[in-house]
Amino acid sequence: MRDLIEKLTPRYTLGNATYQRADLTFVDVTRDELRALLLELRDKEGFTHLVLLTAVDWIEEGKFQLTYMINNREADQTLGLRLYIDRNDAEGDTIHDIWPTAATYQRELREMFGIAFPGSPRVDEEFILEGWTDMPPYRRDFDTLAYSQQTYVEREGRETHDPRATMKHKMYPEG
Amino acid sequence: MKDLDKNFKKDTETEFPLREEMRPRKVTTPDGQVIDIDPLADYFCQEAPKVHRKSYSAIVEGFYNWARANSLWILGFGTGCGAIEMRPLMTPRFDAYRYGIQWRPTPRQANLLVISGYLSVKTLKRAIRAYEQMPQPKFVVGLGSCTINGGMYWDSYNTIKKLDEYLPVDLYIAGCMPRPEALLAGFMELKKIIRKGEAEGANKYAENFDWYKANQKSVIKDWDMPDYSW
Amino acid sequence: MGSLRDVLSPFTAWKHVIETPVTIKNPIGREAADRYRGFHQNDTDKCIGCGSCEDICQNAAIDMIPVDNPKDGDSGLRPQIDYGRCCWCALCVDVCMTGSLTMSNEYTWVDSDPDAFRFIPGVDKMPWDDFEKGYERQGDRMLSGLTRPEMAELEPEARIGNFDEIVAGYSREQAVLEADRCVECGLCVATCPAHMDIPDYIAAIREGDYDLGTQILYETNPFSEVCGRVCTHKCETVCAAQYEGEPIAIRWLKRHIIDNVSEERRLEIVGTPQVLPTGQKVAVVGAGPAGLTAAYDLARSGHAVTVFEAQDKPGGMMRYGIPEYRLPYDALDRDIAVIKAQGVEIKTGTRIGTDITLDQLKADYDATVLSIGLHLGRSTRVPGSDAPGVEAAIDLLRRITAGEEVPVPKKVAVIGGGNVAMDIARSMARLQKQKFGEVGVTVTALEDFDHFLADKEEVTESFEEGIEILDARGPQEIVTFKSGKRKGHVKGLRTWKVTSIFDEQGRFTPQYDEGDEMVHEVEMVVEAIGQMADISLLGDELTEALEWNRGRIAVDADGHTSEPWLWGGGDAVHGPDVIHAVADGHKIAASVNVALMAKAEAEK
Amino acid sequence: MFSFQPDRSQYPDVGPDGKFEIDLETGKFLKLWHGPNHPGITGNMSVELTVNGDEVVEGYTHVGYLHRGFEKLMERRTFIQVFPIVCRVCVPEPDFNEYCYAAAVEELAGIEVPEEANWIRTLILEMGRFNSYMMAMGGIAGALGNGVIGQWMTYVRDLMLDRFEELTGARIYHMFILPGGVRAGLPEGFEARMEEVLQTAERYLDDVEKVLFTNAVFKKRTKGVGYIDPKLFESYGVTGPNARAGGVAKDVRKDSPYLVYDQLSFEVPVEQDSDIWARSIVRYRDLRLTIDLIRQILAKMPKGGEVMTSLPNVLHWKIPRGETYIKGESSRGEYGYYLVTDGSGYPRRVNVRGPSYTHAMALLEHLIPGTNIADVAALMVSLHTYPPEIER
Amino acid sequence: MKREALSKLTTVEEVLELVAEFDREAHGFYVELIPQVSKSIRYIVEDLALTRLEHIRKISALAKSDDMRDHLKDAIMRPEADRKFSDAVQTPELMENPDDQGVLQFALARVQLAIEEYADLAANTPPGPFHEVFSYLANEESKHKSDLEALYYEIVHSGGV
Repeated sequence: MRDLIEKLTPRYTLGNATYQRADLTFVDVTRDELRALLLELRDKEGFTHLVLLTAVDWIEEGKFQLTYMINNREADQTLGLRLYIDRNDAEGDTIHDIWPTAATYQRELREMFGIAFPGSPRVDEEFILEGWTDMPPYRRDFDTLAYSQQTYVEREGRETHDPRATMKHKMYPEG
Repeated sequence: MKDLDKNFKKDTETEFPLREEMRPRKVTTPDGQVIDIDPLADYFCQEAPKVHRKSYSAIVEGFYNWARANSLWILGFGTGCGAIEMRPLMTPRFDAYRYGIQWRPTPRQANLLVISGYLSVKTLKRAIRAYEQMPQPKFVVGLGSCTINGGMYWDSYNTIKKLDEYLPVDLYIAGCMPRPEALLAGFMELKKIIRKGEAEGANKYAENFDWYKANQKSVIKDWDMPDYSW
Repeated sequence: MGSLRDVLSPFTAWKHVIETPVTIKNPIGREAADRYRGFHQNDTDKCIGCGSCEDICQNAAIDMIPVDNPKDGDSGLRPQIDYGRCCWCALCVDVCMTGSLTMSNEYTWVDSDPDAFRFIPGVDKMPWDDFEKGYERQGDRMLSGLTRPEMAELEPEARIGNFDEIVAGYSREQAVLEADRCVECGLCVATCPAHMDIPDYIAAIREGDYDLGTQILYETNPFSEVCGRVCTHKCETVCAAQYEGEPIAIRWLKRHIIDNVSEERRLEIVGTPQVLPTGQKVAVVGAGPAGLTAAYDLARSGHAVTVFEAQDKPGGMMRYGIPEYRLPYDALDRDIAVIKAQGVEIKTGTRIGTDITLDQLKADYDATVLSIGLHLGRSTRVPGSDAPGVEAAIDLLRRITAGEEVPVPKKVAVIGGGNVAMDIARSMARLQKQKFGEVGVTVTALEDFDHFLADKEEVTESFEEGIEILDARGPQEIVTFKSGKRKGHVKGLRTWKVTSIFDEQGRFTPQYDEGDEMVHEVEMVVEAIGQMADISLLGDELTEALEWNRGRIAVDADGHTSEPWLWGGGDAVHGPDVIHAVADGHKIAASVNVALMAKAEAEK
Repeated sequence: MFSFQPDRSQYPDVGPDGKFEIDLETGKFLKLWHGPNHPGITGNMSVELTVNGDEVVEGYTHVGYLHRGFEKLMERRTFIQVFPIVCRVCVPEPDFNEYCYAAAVEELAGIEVPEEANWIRTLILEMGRFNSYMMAMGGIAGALGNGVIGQWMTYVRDLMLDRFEELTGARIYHMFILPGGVRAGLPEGFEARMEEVLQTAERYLDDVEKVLFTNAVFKKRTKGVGYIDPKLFESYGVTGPNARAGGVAKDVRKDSPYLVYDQLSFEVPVEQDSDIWARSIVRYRDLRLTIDLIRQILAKMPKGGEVMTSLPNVLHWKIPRGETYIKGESSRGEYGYYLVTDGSGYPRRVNVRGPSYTHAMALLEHLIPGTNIADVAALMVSLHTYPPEIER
Repeated sequence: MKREALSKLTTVEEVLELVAEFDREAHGFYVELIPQVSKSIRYIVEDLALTRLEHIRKISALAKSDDMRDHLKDAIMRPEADRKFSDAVQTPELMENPDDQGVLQFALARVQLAIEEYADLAANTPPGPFHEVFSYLANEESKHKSDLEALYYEIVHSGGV
């Protein structure tokens, strides 16, 4: 895998590479070169299988990490391309024409992270959620517990006690 | 976090227009006639549910209840995980049919709705419609932790926590998920309740209709159907 | 495609018509597998209510509910399970610190009331309470560590000839490993007399934040160096980890924090009093842990504190009772330096009753705190116990610390089985080693090893150092020379075997076997059976005026005596224990502070 | 004059690009919702069909009825707390989630798993595959009206659930493979009872061969129906039996052996026709293979040793920053977990790569136009998709 | 001298009356001792005086009760063991300005004497009401001794830290 990265390095700005396992490598890529890189990897290097496309929210850094995981089935090699995009008005480039199945992933990212993929088929339609009125739920700043408590009703009558406080109170009621 | 970020806050009126097939439209029939169609008005009856009155005679009512108890027809609608444990009941090994229990493909033929575990908001909408389409008297059984108090999805943004807020539940079966044997035990218990004439869920639904509707609408944001649709 | 075979073949399915049906006759209540994870069971006697099950439950299905009759080291809480949440993953069973929580293989629970699906296993009676089958953990718990990291210690040969500190303290790696085992139940917090926030400072070790750790330590205890070494660690006796595996080494972890903060940094973190002086003056009698803790708190509240100490150096029993190999004097000095930095004045070499009277303190100060400790040794008063060559342990220890000459004979017997007995035995052993190159100390204790008073590690280490410990031996007589030039001097110790020491009610009623008599030939006998307070400084008048409680000055919950100007605490009031003394100090300081603030307010 | 051929004179014309101009106002098209409450659907999902007569001109899948937000919930649970919830991602074959998650955590935390645990994990995965294929066999037969196969298969699956119960302590959600190993070793006499189940299964599978695969109706309705061009496999991310039915002999178990698959001897079955028939027969043969694998595992595995390593205190277990992807061959194709950690006690992100995600969405939508309404159910079932893993 | 006085008596009531008299004497002794010791240890002497008082009450109640003999038998069935720690405790004389240890040692010695006295009498009396009364008294004193020993251990053998 190092050979491939070394081979690509002169022509592409490849960032940090992580050699996680013998058959799994992650590497940082830039948005401008993503498309060309994916095409080259698919057509020339045998990475014909799009395993998954997903995002990781690095809210502290104000970035979304898009992970394009592609796989060369013959060589049993998986390559994860990490692309960092701005979290504000996040937008990615659609690759549904390279892998049609990417359209589904992009729909999910649009709905769950609020990342736009202009040009991707049906990307703005509701996908998994229905009648969702709030922030995209997979964003780190969406607090699912708080939302759940505000929206749904929990069964009443439950109360718990902290062993530390209870015991202290029991043994030393005066303080 | 509700209303946290105005960028994402959606207005239910403008953001969720009626789906195309639900909108009123003019349609040209194959023979050239032009007709007006308003699906919401045409396909649904809007009348609110009524309380199902008991028979004038206790003996007759008792007979009815006996008959109802011995023919539980379950709507084959798997709303969540627990549905997978209903399948063995339909096969000879557990053979629920011997107890007068069978599964029906349509709500029109069913009198028991089994909510098999968690209900996402999206499925809740369908479950409500399925329930309302069932003829009275009808019963609801909740399977597993999720229907009782949210189960392991207690902090999920997309599942309801207390089923009895949205549908009248006659019986709960504990488990995650309950085994087929537990389901059968539950159905037997339901039979007992019906025999005693205490399975009054549907009437409760009719009596507290407004309360149930308000609860339902508070979680289903894009309410694009009539309040009662049967 | 459409051969005749394809049409006929499916009809072979009809052969099943003549097969025996596979239907289960009565499926309802069919017994589940032996390992099936069904409804919960809890052995409530074994359960300690630590709440680990609640912590690990990802469904928030478990609440801790108070129930009656807690035992020692038990929070009195028991888990209540909500079957509207449970997913039967059994992580609660796997994490359970005592192994009390298990699961039966029962699975049927049907109810039309959704609120019914909650119960406290073991307390609310359930049909499956006695089920044998079901899920229980195989072996010891796997989800948190069982054993302590090995503590580096000086080898017996290396330590016996000197007073160097034995225990090395944990390295960062060891401490993190040990801190990782804590489940943060907090049972220790209530048990610690000073209520130190143990789980919090252990968490600080995990995070590597020693500044925070120091800050947490100082909130409840200004003697972290001392307590990190010699604390009686009652906390470790209730630690949830002890039921399977070893308790968390809380004492060593405390020491680890303070070891990792330089003296200067410590002063920076603790700082100096942040309040305006109140103009109130407090006198503290005795510079031991109770007195100095009270002084520390009071100084930080803005009062002017003067501590009077009879000995040459402050520290009380911590300095003069505990040998240096257990608690090096510079560690104690570092703790005291922080207290002094708060503006506390310590007048050493000033004995109350001799150099200055209590009445004077009463007149000159707005409040007086009495924390005099237990500095008089008890004697067995067996025949011969007043002979020359019979020493009191506590006196001997003091003299060793003060650098005075003490007699070091070749053979010494120590009477007593507590930690003081071990201290003097091991100190004498060291002196003997230095003088003669060999150890000749025999310890005779009333208690047998099953009921021994001294800490286990003290006993082990004593054995390692070549000290002979004879358990269950009662002193009958100190034999003296009847004639010769050493006439009257100690010749030996005569003991009887103790056959049993406690009766069925656990009361002390030793039974002797007179037939099993031993005479230990020694030149010196040290009595280390107990101590008492030297209350002579009170004077008859004050003794008469004070209220007493079974031989000790009576104090209320705040440490206030029956005299409005006098507070009392520490060993003299509550018995010997450093950490209890610290707790007393805090309590007294709080009470004195309230009184003085009211006084200052009135004076305005 | 009565004719079997429908009168299509009123049907709309095909547009210039060979596609229908769909306009509901012409009255010539009908929207038909197939699901979520429909006996022919593979679970709680729906396909929105636009039909013209009985021909489907357009189909969109709608998912999300089972969405619980797992990937969000995992982010607010500690590493051990995630373990019980992952299996719920896929109801009929839950064990793959447990394995992938455990393996991902073990890789990032640097935990070694005892050898015997790996064998038991493989056993569990194969038992799960057995169950899943049993459902698939029953499903495909049922979708074409052959209910008895469903009855038999559910019965045999139930026998396997009894073995699961005995080994893991639960029927459906086993929660048995946890980071660090598995909960327990094999119970006494497990091999013999398992052998009984396998023999029963083989007996019933012989019947399936006679009743389903030697059946004129089944052949007529499946051969040549639902053809997927193998060229599309890469575009649509088709893996597993669906790809093997089109001549692509790819199987993660063989190509990238995990657990102890490198110590087992097997050949993955391959078919060439890439239609419903081929997909069914590939599953049937794979099921036979699974039975063989279970036998091999039970014969070769070590027994009675350690099956679980001691973990650090899981109540505050932190895993250093990193990311990894663990994959395996589930009964539907490549199943994988993408785990990202950030050095805290909680996963930063967990993404579940389920094969149904690609099979039931883009691929199904691509295949539907032009089919008959009656074949839609069969087509869906032949792709063998499980909705819960699509939406998670 | 005690024994002589006791052996002259002929009825159980008389014996009990005399024993009560001894106890009254002891009670008086302790009451007088109270102000002489430091206030800090007065509780010990007060307890001792109180115990004597209780003993007197018990004996007079016993003397009056109808089922005296049954009662005595019950008590003697469970004799207190006597091979005791304080056997080794010396100093029957009370020292000048006694401290807590001194008072306890004195009290223990006194109780020991009483036990021996009663036990001797019981041994030398043929089975019958007298024998039973003396056994009972020895037993009562033994119980008292147990209490004192527990206290002695608590105060003197505190072990230390």
